[in-house]
Amino acid sequence: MVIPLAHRGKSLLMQRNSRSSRILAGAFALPLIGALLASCSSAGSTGSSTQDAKPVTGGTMVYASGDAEPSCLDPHVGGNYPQALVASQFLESLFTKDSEGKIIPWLAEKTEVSEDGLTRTITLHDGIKFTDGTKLTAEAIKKNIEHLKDPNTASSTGYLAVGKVVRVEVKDELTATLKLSSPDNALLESLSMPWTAIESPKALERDQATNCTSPVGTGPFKVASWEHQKAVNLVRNDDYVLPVPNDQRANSTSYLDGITWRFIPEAATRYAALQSGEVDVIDNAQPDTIASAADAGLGHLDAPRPGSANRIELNSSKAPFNDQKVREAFIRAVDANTGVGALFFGTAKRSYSLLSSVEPLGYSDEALFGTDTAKANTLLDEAGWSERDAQGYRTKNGKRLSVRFPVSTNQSVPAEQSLFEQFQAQAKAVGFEVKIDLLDLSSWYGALAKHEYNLVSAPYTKVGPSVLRVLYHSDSTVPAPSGYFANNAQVKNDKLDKLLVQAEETEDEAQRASLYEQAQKIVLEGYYVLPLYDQQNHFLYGKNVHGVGATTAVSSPIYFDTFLDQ
Amino acid sequence: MSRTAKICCLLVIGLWLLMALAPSVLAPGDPLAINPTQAFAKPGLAHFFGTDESGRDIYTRVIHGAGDSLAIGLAATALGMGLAIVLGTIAALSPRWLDEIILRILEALYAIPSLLMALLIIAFTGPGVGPAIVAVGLSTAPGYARLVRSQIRSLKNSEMLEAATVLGRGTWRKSRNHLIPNALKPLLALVTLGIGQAVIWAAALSFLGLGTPPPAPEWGAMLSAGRTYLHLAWWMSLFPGLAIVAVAVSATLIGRALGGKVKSL
Amino acid sequence: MSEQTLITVKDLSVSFDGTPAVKNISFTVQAGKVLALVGESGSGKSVTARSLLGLSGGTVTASTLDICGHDARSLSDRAWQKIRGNTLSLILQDALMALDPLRPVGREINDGLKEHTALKSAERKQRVLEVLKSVRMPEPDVRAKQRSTELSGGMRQRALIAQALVGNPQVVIADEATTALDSQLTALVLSQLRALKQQGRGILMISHDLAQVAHLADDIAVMRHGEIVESGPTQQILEHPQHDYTRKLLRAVPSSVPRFTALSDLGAEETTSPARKIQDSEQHSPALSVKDLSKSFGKHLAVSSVSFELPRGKTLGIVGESGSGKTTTARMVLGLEKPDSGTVELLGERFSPSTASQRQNLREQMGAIYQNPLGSFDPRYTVGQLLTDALSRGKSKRASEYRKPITQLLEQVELSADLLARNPRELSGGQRQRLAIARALAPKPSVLVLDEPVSALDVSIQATVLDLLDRIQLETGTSYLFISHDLSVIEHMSDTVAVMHQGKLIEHGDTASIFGSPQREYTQKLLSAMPRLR
Amino acid sequence: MNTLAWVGRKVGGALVVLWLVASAIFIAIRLIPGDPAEAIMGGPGSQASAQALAAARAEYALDQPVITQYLLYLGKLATFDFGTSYSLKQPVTQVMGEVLPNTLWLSLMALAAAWLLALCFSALAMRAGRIGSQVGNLLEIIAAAVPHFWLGAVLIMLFSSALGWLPAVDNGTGHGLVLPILTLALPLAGFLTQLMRDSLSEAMGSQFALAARARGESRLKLFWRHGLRHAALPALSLTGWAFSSLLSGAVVVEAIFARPGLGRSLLSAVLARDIPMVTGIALFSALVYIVVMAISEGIERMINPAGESR
Repeated sequence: MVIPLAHRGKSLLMQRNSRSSRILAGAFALPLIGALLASCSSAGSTGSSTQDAKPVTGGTMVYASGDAEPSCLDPHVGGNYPQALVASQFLESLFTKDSEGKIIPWLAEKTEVSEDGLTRTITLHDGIKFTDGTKLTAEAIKKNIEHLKDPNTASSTGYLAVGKVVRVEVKDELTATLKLSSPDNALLESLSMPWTAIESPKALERDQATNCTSPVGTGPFKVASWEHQKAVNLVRNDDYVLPVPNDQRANSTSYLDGITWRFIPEAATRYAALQSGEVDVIDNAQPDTIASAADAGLGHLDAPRPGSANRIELNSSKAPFNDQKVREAFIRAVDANTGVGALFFGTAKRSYSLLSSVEPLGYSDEALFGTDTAKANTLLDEAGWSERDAQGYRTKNGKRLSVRFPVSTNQSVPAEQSLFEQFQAQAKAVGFEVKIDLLDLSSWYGALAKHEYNLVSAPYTKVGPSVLRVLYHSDSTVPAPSGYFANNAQVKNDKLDKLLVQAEETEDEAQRASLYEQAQKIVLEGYYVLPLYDQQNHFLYGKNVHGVGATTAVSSPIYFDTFLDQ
Repeated sequence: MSRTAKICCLLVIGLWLLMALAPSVLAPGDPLAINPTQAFAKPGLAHFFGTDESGRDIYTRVIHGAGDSLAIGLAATALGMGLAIVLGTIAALSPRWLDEIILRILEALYAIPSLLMALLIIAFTGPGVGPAIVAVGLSTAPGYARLVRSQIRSLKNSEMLEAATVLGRGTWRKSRNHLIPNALKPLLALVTLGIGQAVIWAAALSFLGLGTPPPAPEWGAMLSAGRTYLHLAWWMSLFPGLAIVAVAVSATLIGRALGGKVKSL
Repeated sequence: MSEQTLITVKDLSVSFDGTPAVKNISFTVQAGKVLALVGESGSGKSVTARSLLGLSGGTVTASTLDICGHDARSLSDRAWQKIRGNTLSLILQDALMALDPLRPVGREINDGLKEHTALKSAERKQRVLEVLKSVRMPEPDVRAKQRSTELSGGMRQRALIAQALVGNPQVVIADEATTALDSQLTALVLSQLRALKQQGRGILMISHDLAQVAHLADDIAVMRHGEIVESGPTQQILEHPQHDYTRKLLRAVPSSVPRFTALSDLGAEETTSPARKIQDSEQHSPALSVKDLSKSFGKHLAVSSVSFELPRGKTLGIVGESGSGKTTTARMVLGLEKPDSGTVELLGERFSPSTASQRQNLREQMGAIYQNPLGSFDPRYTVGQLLTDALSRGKSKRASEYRKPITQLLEQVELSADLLARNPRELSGGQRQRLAIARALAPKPSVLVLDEPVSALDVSIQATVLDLLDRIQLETGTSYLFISHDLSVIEHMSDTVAVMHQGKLIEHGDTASIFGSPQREYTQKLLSAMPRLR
Repeated sequence: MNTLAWVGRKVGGALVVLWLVASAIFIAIRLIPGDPAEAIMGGPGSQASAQALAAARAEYALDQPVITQYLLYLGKLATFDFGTSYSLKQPVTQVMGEVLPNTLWLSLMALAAAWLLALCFSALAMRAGRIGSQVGNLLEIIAAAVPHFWLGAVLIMLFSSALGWLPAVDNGTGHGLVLPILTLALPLAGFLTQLMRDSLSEAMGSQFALAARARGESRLKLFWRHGLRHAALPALSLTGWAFSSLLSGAVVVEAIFARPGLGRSLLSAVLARDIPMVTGIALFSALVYIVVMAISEGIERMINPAGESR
């Protein structure tokens, strides 16, 4: 299963690494670039007989996304995964990630950090141009980071990623220095994400509405037009320069003439369109269709996202989950394994970790999460929820053991919603009343901002273990002006805070790993979180599609190597 | 109405009522009981209509869903009809200028397609069963109101009422004995037709994720859940769909038997 | 004119699903002659006419069915289509219904030409105008572009005749072509038919009214229950009727039949005793007194300064064409329409203008009968409930409480008590009108306003209803305000007659003098157009 | 009523209706809890600064007195300025201009298809026997009762996935329109057939039909010359309703078949609380409804000048 992908990925990425190894002071062992990340994941890519096909130039690939159409194609604005998926085709980042999860330079040629960790110097490759003809220079780094930090940009993900960068200084045409407020060993990981991708400084000067419809980058494709609700039309960037040359590629431009990037929100329609050949690639593939896709001869790419695993967070700031016993009782009461198996048809592996399986520093502890109804009942009795009302729910002082669970229809796929319904039924057996509210995204954010939740599932995609600080540091319980906060479990633990800060600032890799492990143990053992599985990111593609597999640091596929049967 | 038609109508109404009020008679199981190991079972003897993704029995859910679906349909129709009777009667009996104003208001209500109206209301209130009922009720009201108005108007000038005047009946007795019952009669037929349509609309909202939240066995919501698995488990969407169609069809048939015409919708 | 036989029918039978509608009838239609088929509704007249066109829809058998040389027993669909409209054509009863309301009449006429000629479009248009001219349609080029609903009654009738004539047929079948038309229109249609006869065409005329066919028909065949009971030359049928049924039809024609002479009961020849229950009119005020009534709708003056008196126990007949203001007058008298000026007094007391509450106690003194009684019944009520409602003043619907008075009412109008549980929809036209009369009589009114009470009925049914009204007046002394466009009915029923024309009451006097020596030209014209037997 | 007066009356009535719709929406917006400025900045999920919120308030005149806002709002509407979409950051009229033709085209095609289907079925039913007509009757009722969202899914399953005859989504050849059109047209055709059959059989059994047959017209010509008009009339008078139900159906169908259009825009605008977009779509669809009504009434007047204008 893994072989075709590895094979396919090698061409581009082996090459990339041989160069970058020099730059990243011995930080990597294996020469596979981020694009190959997927190859080491459990499922990997299956299907079409890629190894036999000879690359052909030409043809327009039709891509069907199940996500909502972004309102802005510039991933600096807001910053969500659907934006990353499409932007990965026309924007590139300073850094990327290899198959081991190591960060390597991409648009950057090399980088170094000062001893105090407060000055990061980045040198760019020479000879790279944006698709509007502007040359990629250090000025671009400065403009892009300023763009991210400008409140009018309304950047969310990218803004947080460059939070410690105070200012950018241009040293020479290709060299910039980033001044940091405190050491940040996650900065390169942050700069490897599409949300901090580098856009043409000239294009950024246009008004936001225009930049949203046609962001200008250095990627293998460029935005030709955007027909709202219909498609984003991408065409080949004929002047594309691979930042890291690859001698196995005859030409350094993409095989495809272009990509028609469509939005088909109905899962069944999307799959039907793939089956009938109307589209070539679909994302957000439903578990049941993934299972049947192999029989239909369709290709499958499983590219779990980095950052957090999908998990349910228990709001520890209010009753009843302010009591660790009640939290453990809930976690012991539900049986995730059976549900995940049935609902995901073996396409998702159960996780017992806070972090995605692609994060090397993830720590896993299965023993904490075994289903044990008897223990759950005992724990609840101990916590004082010993009475039962007419409907069989537990009560304490006349108050029912009732928890609210707002579920976003945007964040949770149907299979996950079904899993939550199963939890609801299982939790009822030990006396929990779980009230599931299916909400659209803005109502869901509203419910979170008003703390109207006891349980919530809010996956967070970010490269590297520093996502832990975003999600579990007590600072993240302080809401932004809009009410948003990332620490949904409301974990407030001084020891944890210290571990997370320290882990981010240390230069020593081993120490970093150990600090993060301690931090993860605190969260897991405190039963703040019920891990479920990796953030699912499945793609299916037709028999005529070859060369699928390369991805960015956040596992969004790049179709630079992809070609179609003619 | 012929005798057989009457009996058939009563039987059908009885069946729906039984499903709505005492579903356990027909399906003793728990519509919410999950059994993940039995997920996606095909229809068969163990599960007449198969099971869904969590192993819930679809037959049980369809039967138990009748209550929710019909209640929404009834509530929405009652709301629409109540509003229609008030507006229609006022318009029919009031002077021309007021009649014109009410007519314009009705036209304004009518000018926004039903589902758009529902979405509008939901845009302002957020999703849920309540807004869905209000939305469906509001968007069906103008149609009914126009009928009430024209019904009362034509009755007001009918020979029947003139004959009653000539026989010396006062306004009150004329209204009570002739005007109101005769105006209401076609509405009764319309109400049954309307319930069928309201069930469909409410299901459409659930389908769009804006109506009844799962895991309640509302048919639209079941359909919505089932469509995800259309390729794998057709039965998940077939049976709730059939239930909606069956309600709408039997409502139409009963409405017709009562003398209703589709036209007036 | 040569005696050319155009249609020969021998032993024609038509049945529907095994039920015979026409049984073994035989007749011929000759060129330049008019054959009238007469009988009450359901006697099989129309079915006969339609089977001549191959449009009866039933099973047709005959030993001879010859239509202008075609054996109509074995014609293909296509051959039939060639004959229809071309060899023989049909004029139906109601021009409003017989012309497609959605198409200009010119195109309706044009269709016939399209079917039967190879004329070019322009030639056809020319021919349409010619035909319209030949039926004396005013402004034929304008009218051809209008739809039947936009035409006046007279023009509509002309258009209807034109569409039947455009194919220049040898035989014209006129199926109840004059029924329910007022006398002017009837005269118009009859004169058109006479013209056709003079052109040498054969005409088959179908009617329930002997008086209407009497002047035009050369021969009459009387039909009853699907059989021809008697046939022969018109003179012979009218003067020496052989069959009881023919005599019954003849007797039913009300024109020139004196008041209180029975029109219906065959055999009982005696005149009802003139022991009329009439109060001394000197002692009492008139039952109804109308002074200077006027009413206009917008610019249209519907009724202008109408005055009359209705003495107690007598009948005042108001006659006029449609649109002459009769009905508006009746509505003002009934207090359903507020007069612009003038007054209505009932039994010496002011009835209108007045408020509803002021006239409430007088209301029961005046009843009304309409042309279409069904429309005046609450559709939810049975016969029994209707009468109970009337007797209980709207307070009850339970017939059991009023069993006795209901029985009396039913007896009075000669209706069977079996009908009590029925809905009026299930009753025949005559029965409905009797029910309407019974309901109107329930409060024992002094005055009945009868607006075209018999114009929707066959002559024979009309006769029984008129007789009933006569008898009720004799027994109860109720005064009648009798409104009709039918002069013969007015002549038979009225003590005094008022003639209305364009909203004015132009002549007013006792029946004998109005019908004997009309003073106004309009009245004379009306009377000359009146079909009479005697 | 002459044509000019009729047109004048229609336009006047239309303006009143649009004003009512606009005012109702304005009032409704004021009644929503929460800060519209926050919705402008992308809802609670965004991280808008207080500064940005104030700027948004000023931009959308939310800091003015209500009556000023109302007049500004009406004034803008009068000049076809529906404002800028909160979520798309584009002028609403521009978005509408892009998506409206799709929805109109789809609805019109579906309307035409429904008419055609209904006419064919009505004509067939005329020839059918007792049992055939009963079966037809039931089929119509069932067709009319099938929800769009279900029908669409079933059609995709059948024709796209299983048989592979028709594409599930638009592929630029026009074949992609077939399934969405069918999904919209079938239920409507069920309704229309019920109506047309009644009036058709009434017309074909009428006196003027007999007269026409007696003139020598064949059954076919009778149907063509007379039956069709009479069958069309009640269906035509229902066009406004039918169109409005098609627009409703389009919301669902556009979602299922991934077609750009008014319905899909509305759905996403509703989810994003994008008030200018929602307002614009509501007014646009009201306008479309009014125009369609006027056109269908105009045609009705042409076919049947004697009929009442309303």
